[in-house]
Amino acid sequence: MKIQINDKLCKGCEFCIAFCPKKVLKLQSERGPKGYFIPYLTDNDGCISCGICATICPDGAIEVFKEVETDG
Amino acid sequence: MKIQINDKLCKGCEFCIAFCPKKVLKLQSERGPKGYFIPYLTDNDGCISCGICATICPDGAIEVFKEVETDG
Amino acid sequence: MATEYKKIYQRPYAIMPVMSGYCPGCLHSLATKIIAEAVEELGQQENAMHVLPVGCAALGLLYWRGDMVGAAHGRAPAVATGIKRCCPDRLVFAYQGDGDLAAIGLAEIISAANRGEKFTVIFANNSTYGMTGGQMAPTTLIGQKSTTSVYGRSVDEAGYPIKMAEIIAQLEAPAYVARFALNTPKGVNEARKGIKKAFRMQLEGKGFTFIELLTNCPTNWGMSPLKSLQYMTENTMKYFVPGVYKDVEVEA
Amino acid sequence: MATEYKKIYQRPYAIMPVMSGYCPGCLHSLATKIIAEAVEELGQQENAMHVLPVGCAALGLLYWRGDMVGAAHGRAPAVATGIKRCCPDRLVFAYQGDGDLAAIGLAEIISAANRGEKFTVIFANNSTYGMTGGQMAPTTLIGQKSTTSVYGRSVDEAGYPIKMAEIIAQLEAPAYVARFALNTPKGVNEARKGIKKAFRMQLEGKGFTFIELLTNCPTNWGMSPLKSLQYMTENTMKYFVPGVYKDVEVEA
Amino acid sequence: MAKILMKGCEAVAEAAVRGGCRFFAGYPITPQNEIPEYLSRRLPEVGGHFVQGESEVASVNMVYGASTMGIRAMTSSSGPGISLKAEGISYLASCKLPALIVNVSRGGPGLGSIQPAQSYYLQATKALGHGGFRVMVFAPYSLQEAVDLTYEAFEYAERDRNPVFLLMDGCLGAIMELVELPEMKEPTDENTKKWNLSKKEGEKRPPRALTPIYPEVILEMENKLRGELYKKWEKEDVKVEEFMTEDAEYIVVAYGIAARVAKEAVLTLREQGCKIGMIRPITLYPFPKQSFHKLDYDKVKAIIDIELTIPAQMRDDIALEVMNRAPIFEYGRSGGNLLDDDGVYDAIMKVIKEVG
Amino acid sequence: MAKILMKGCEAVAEAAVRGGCRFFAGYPITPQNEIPEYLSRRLPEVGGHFVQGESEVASVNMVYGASTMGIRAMTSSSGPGISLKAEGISYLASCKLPALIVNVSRGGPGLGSIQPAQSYYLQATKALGHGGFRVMVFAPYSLQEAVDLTYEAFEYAERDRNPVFLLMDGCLGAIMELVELPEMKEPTDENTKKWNLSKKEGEKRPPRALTPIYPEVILEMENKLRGELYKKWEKEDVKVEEFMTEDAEYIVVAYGIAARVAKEAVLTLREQGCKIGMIRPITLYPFPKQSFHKLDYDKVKAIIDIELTIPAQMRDDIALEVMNRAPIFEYGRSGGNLLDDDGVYDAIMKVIKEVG
Amino acid sequence: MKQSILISGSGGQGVISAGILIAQSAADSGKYASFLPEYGPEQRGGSAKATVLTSDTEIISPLPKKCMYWLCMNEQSFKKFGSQLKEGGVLVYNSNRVVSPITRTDITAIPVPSDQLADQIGNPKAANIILIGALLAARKAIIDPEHFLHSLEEKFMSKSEEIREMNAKAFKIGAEIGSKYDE
Amino acid sequence: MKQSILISGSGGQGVISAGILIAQSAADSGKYASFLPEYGPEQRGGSAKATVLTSDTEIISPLPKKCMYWLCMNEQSFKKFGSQLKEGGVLVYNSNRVVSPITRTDITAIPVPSDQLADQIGNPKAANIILIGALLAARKAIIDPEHFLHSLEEKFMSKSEEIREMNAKAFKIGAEIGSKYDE
Ligand SMILES: Cc1ncc(C[n+]2csc(CCOP(=O)(O)OP(=O)(O)O)c2C)c(N)n1
Ligand SMILES: Cc1ncc(C[n+]2csc(CCOP(=O)(O)OP(=O)(O)O)c2C)c(N)n1
Ligand code: SF4
Ligand code: SF4
Ligand code: SF4
Ligand code: SF4
Ligand code: SF4
Ligand code: SF4
Ligand SMILES: [Mg+2]
Ligand SMILES: [Mg+2]
Repeated sequence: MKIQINDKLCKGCEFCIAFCPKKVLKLQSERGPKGYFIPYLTDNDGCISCGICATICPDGAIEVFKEVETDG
Repeated sequence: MKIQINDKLCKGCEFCIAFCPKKVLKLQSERGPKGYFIPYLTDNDGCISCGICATICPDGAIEVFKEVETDG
Repeated sequence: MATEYKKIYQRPYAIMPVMSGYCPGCLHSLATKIIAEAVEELGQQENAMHVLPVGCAALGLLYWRGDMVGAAHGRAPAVATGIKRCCPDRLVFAYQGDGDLAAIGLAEIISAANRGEKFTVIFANNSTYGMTGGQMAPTTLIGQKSTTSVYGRSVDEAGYPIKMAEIIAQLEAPAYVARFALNTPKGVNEARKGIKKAFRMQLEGKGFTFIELLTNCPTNWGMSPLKSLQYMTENTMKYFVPGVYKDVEVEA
Repeated sequence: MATEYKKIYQRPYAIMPVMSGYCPGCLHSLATKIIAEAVEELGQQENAMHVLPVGCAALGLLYWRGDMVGAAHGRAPAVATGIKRCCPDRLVFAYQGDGDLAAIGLAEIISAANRGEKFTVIFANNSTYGMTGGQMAPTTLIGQKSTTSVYGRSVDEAGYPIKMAEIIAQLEAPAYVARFALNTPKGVNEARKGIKKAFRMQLEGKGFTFIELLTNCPTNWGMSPLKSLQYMTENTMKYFVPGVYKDVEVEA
Repeated sequence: MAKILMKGCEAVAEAAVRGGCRFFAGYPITPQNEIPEYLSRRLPEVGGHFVQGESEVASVNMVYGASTMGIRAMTSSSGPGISLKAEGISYLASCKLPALIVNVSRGGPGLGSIQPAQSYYLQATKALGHGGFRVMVFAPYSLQEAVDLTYEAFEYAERDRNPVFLLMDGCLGAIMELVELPEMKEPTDENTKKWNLSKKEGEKRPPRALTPIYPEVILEMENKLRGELYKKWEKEDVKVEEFMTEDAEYIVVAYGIAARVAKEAVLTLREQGCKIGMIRPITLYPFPKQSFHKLDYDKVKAIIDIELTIPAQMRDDIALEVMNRAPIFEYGRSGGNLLDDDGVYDAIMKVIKEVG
Repeated sequence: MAKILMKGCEAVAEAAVRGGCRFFAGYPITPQNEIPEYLSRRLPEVGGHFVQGESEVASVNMVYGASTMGIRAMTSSSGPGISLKAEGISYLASCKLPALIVNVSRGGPGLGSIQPAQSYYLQATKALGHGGFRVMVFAPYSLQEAVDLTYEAFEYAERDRNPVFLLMDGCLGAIMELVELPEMKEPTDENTKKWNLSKKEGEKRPPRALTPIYPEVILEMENKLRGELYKKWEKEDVKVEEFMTEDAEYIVVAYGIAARVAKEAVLTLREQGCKIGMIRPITLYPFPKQSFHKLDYDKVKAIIDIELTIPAQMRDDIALEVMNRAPIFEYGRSGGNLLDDDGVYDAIMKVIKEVG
Repeated sequence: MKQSILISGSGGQGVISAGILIAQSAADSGKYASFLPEYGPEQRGGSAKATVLTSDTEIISPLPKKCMYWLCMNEQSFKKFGSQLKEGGVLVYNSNRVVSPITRTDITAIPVPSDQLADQIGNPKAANIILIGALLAARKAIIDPEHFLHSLEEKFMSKSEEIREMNAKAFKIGAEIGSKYDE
Repeated sequence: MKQSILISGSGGQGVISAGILIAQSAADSGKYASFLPEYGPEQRGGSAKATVLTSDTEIISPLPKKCMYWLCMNEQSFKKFGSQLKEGGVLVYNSNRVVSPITRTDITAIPVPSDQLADQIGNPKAANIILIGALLAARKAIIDPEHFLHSLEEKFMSKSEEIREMNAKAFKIGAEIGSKYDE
């Protein structure tokens, strides 16, 4: 997945969802371990690894990855 | 006299002397009752009752008078 | 040829790997994160000295990773003065809320700025006393409600919101004074760069640096986190205009 | 026809008919005199409420004739706030020195100005702590010697002299902010007019008014009274430029 | 009037208004925020003035200003904020200005904890600031008492021309319980008109000054008068509850919230046949010395000082009266940890076992 | 080293520098101005730092900052300024930071008088701020003692991780007399390196925090430890002069300048055959309790508390130890009026006549 | 009769308002009541605790060591205050957040998935009322549930019809669960 | 021998510096010395007072009720401290400012027109040294005048030759008057 959201850090503020230019984030319907609703990536391919969600995430809950071609 | 300097209020700062446009003020050579040298008007006619000395006198020690013609 | 994932963004090291104590959507949390990033980008993790305020940001004690001092309410600039004078090589920065800096600590911030103390102050302006439950701050907007101005701040009773960046910028000594808003990714990026610049200038001994960050307080504003960002755009930023208010590097 | 003398100037009634406690040539004495004149010109002797500071001007207690309150060091604007809010019809003015207003009382003066409290502050700036024997004040000029800066104030250690009129003028709420120098008869006359205007505006409820008076301290400057006036022209006034910095009546 | 359920801070704020308070200046600090919050709404309704000061320092000086005009004025804070008011309180005392200062106390020192504690006893009773002045310190243990003392406070302050200090522990500030509110008093400057600086419309009188500057001779005289005033308080103004002390072999001493917890323990122990009683200072200063002098030390086996603070702060005041006639023990919690019924009961039982 | 004639404040300032002080922040106030003035010149000479704070509040917090870095730091003030430092001193105690605080005292309360007085005893010994913390209070009576105590002060402060308070009355601050200055100590952070936040060039260590925030359990524990520390002081760190007390029928108790005047009277009275002695607390806190316990109360007819303040402030501390075994009298002046040999002599004679 | 109720959770979960509601309702019915909150420095997420006492006679100590009833809203406070419930007491807990097993056998434990239920009725803030409903239905002696519903209605008088209905609904959902434990 | 000297005048008249000069000079000659100033809030014009003690043994109290010698520089302080001069003591006073008649007969009073004399030598600030000169010449036991002159020279070492000479001159003018009262 191009982004990973740490459900022990996320507080469900929805900033990432609001600012994702590709609108590929959505809240889960069940609460996470701390009682907050955590977003998830609805469409890995749609994500452009732009990192905007991570930038605006107040709680540093998001890690962003880029697809790279390897030889392996 | 066109000005009167109260020797119980004056502290001998010499401001009046320095700013008098007519240079008609001078320090007395003896100390006044509070130990300060008090200015005096050297030339009543030279004084133009402009009040500048009184304006700058920090201690309100100067009263200014104007000559007026009366009938009496 | 296979596809692999390479990590291109991760949480900075200088904040602990735990959930912060701030409310959901509180921009104190974000401010802390970008400060940590700026510290790391300059390789200053070991050298940084964080002066914490009294206010919600005191929760940084459990969040920040690095040397820290807690200052009495409003006195962070005085505490930082003592530290920086004794240890001029440390990267010293004070973080203060608006109650802390613009009310009780007004004398300390202006005096430190005016003396040109060579540290950085980061000022989180959320227009309220967050930690104590949302009383009117000197930065509360006209008409904005608070627990001590239930009908909204009135000019007649309380005057106008105080513009700290502008006041500090007007002093002779400060080297860099800027205001950023943390309610958009763009603002966040600019703020991080601004903080980094302030830190760099501090390390170069250029003088006092001051960063005002417009933040929120969803809890005491009584809004959802997202709503609070919108409120900032529509109100806060109109009055507290972001921008660089002083920069001796540009002037020179 | 005979010639008689008609009194055209006399000492105002609102100062006592005794020698003031100030040093010879101290402009605190002059400032007090012109304030008394302004009060009388407005017929406010009965209505005036004088808030005294801690500093040499506290000697006003034995000099001023009228209702008086002595405030703790730096807190005159807070004390005046309590008074004016409770008695809005009184002509309330605080008189403060530069240590009082620009150092320890910085938070109080800026906050009162920013709230737009409807009283007048008269600020006697003599670039030193007079009463305590001439220590460096925030207003001490660069290079000016004091008992805590024996080689002269250095920018590196202490920053620049703080310009209070400019800072206050930049706030939204104040109605009238001006600086005058008391070292010439012209300056004195302008100052008296400025004070009177500030008082009138206060009585009309126009808002916070602030008068900075450049004064001297021959004793601690280590100069004769006359020399101190010259020093002001050559140094003080170059840095602290007299003028009207804000006037809502003109702007309107 | 009916009893209503009220929050501690709000009840005190309302009682102040009903006692004639028309000016408040204060600064936020937990656990007293409900006082300024309440008064920011309430004072304007009665023609009074609320100012949120830029700091505790400014606030107490605003109160000083208001008080010079004969207005009943008050401020409130907690620990760190009270320390910041120290200079201002000393000025109030020095200028002989009445005022009400409320301290809703928390754990200390320093920033301490925002949880309730009774860690300000020494500061309140010995030195609210520099210069050796004293103030009456009221320490209510129920909301009703808090309300009644607040209501009376201005009368004392004006009578003595001295600030009055209301020391409520955080529990009392935060608690909700039933109170009956007193009638609204119309504000009057009857007690202060001889010296206050206010002027009625068109009134003419000789100028007056209220300043902290006194020539040496007068200052010495004023200090002597202060000393006499404090002695008079001890004779005439002590408030104390002596609870089941007549036949007591064990005397618990406690005030405020600690006294409530302790009273529960005393009742339990009495049920169990133990001869135990309690002295509860309501005025911490003047301290209820007589209550200790009255005790029958042939009977009293131990005195137990129970405070919500560590180390104990009231102990020396007790010892000064007990004068070695009975051993003194202490029990407390601190740092925001609370006393509770069982803990206090156990602590007392431990003493009883030890003393026999 | 030879004795030289020095001004009180300057001697103390120099002693601080020699004791390793490298940071001073303060604000002008009479009668302590010579301390900042002297240090503004002196500290830069030894690589130290002088900052003229914008206020007493700022100054004590600058000291707090410097102290976190393991630098020996000090501030000084008088009465109103010490009150303003109350919060900061409480923070120093709470964060366990060493520092030296000098109070050159004047008359109070309020603005009071700039003349010497001993009106801060209660504040210094009972409550320099909120929260029930205590500090060691040194009260020298000669310049030499002031110098020696100042020189040692940082060692105590660092040993206990607690501020130390030097209470000099205005007379001692202003007096010039002969002193021998101690050797210059090289500043070291030997005692503080375990916790201070400084870093040597390139040093790596885990992050450290010094903050006033403690979880409840820890805060309670810290408060218990504080209580134990204070008890330890009483056992180990009391400084006192017992002067001709062995056979004394009259005991004068006085400290600082009052003790000098009183000693003169004691000497005169001894010459006249009167069995009189003096207990002179040098540490006001811890109070020299043992000195009172050691007295032979079969002999002692009266205790006379002489202080340069009215009402007396030390009396209760004396009474707490004397425990009714002898009557206590008090004599003092206040408001900037000074004690003098004859006045004190007469006051003692009056007691002697009264007691018989 | 003296009743003691401990309420615990994290800031923002409605611990305080639950306590006030119960105390006010008791007072409305002519009883003595006291309510004492304790909270940490955080505005949200920190721990919050409150103690409510009701009694027919004046309340002396508002600080009992142990309470007879406990509304527990989260795991953290569950771990912290476990020992403060009296033997024979009743624990009503938010089973969505309290995940530790209930090991005490000397008490009645009533699991209520209050977060989930509150979400279901579209009012996450009403989770506390659900728990109150469960408690009062299980132990009617504390306050008559009908009486409480009445106080609830009064309290929110100024709020919209919708909110008032939502609250009543929340109470009833909880009461339904609690009533199964009625003794 | 123990010597006590009271010096009084108004701020700015050199009360303090006179006291320090005497104390320093005593210390230079191997004696114990103490100097204690007291002044009012005004920087100028207020009252100033200082007490100097010198002794061959350690000085206990620096606050004698009365002194043996008194340098009095103005009328105000003359009125205030009149009772603080011991019987048999010596009063040296500035007769330009002390205008009240000297009524005590149990003392030696030495009038010195020190303002005028100082003005005459063109150094109004040296009036205090003139008074010292008069006292020390009248009572050599306090400090040997020669020794004092030496200390004075040392003290102003860093100042111009002119100032030093002026001081010496002032001292001598005073001494001339004082020597007439030498016992
Ligand atoms: C001297 C003092 N006064 C008041 C307080 C109470 N207090 C704690 S945090 C705070 C202010 C919080 O406001 P702000 O600085 O704006 O920070 P925020 O919580 O909004 O980030 C106050 C007044 C205190 N701890 N110390
Ligand atoms: C809280 C406090 N700090 C310090 C002082 C000492 N003090 C008396 S006057 C003064 C300042 C005088 O300076 P300024 O305000 O400039 O007045 P000036 O005498 O120069 O007119 C100070 C610091 C005090 N009285 N109270
Ligand atoms: S990386 Fe960009 S596109 Fe992908 S989820 Fe985050 S914001 Fe959306
Ligand atoms: S921005 Fe961060 S904290 Fe907010 S919902 Fe997204 S991941 Fe969670
Ligand atoms: S009135 Fe004018 S001319 Fe006359 S003395 Fe004064 S300044 Fe000179
Ligand atoms: S200006 Fe006034 S005080 Fe100064 S010398 Fe002239 S009259 Fe005297
Ligand atoms: S109360 Fe406000 S400022 Fe404080 S953490 Fe919560 S949202 Fe942030
Ligand atoms: S010390 Fe300075 S400011 Fe004070 S009265 Fe003298 S000259 Fe004026
Ligand atoms: Mg804020
Ligand atoms: Mg000044």
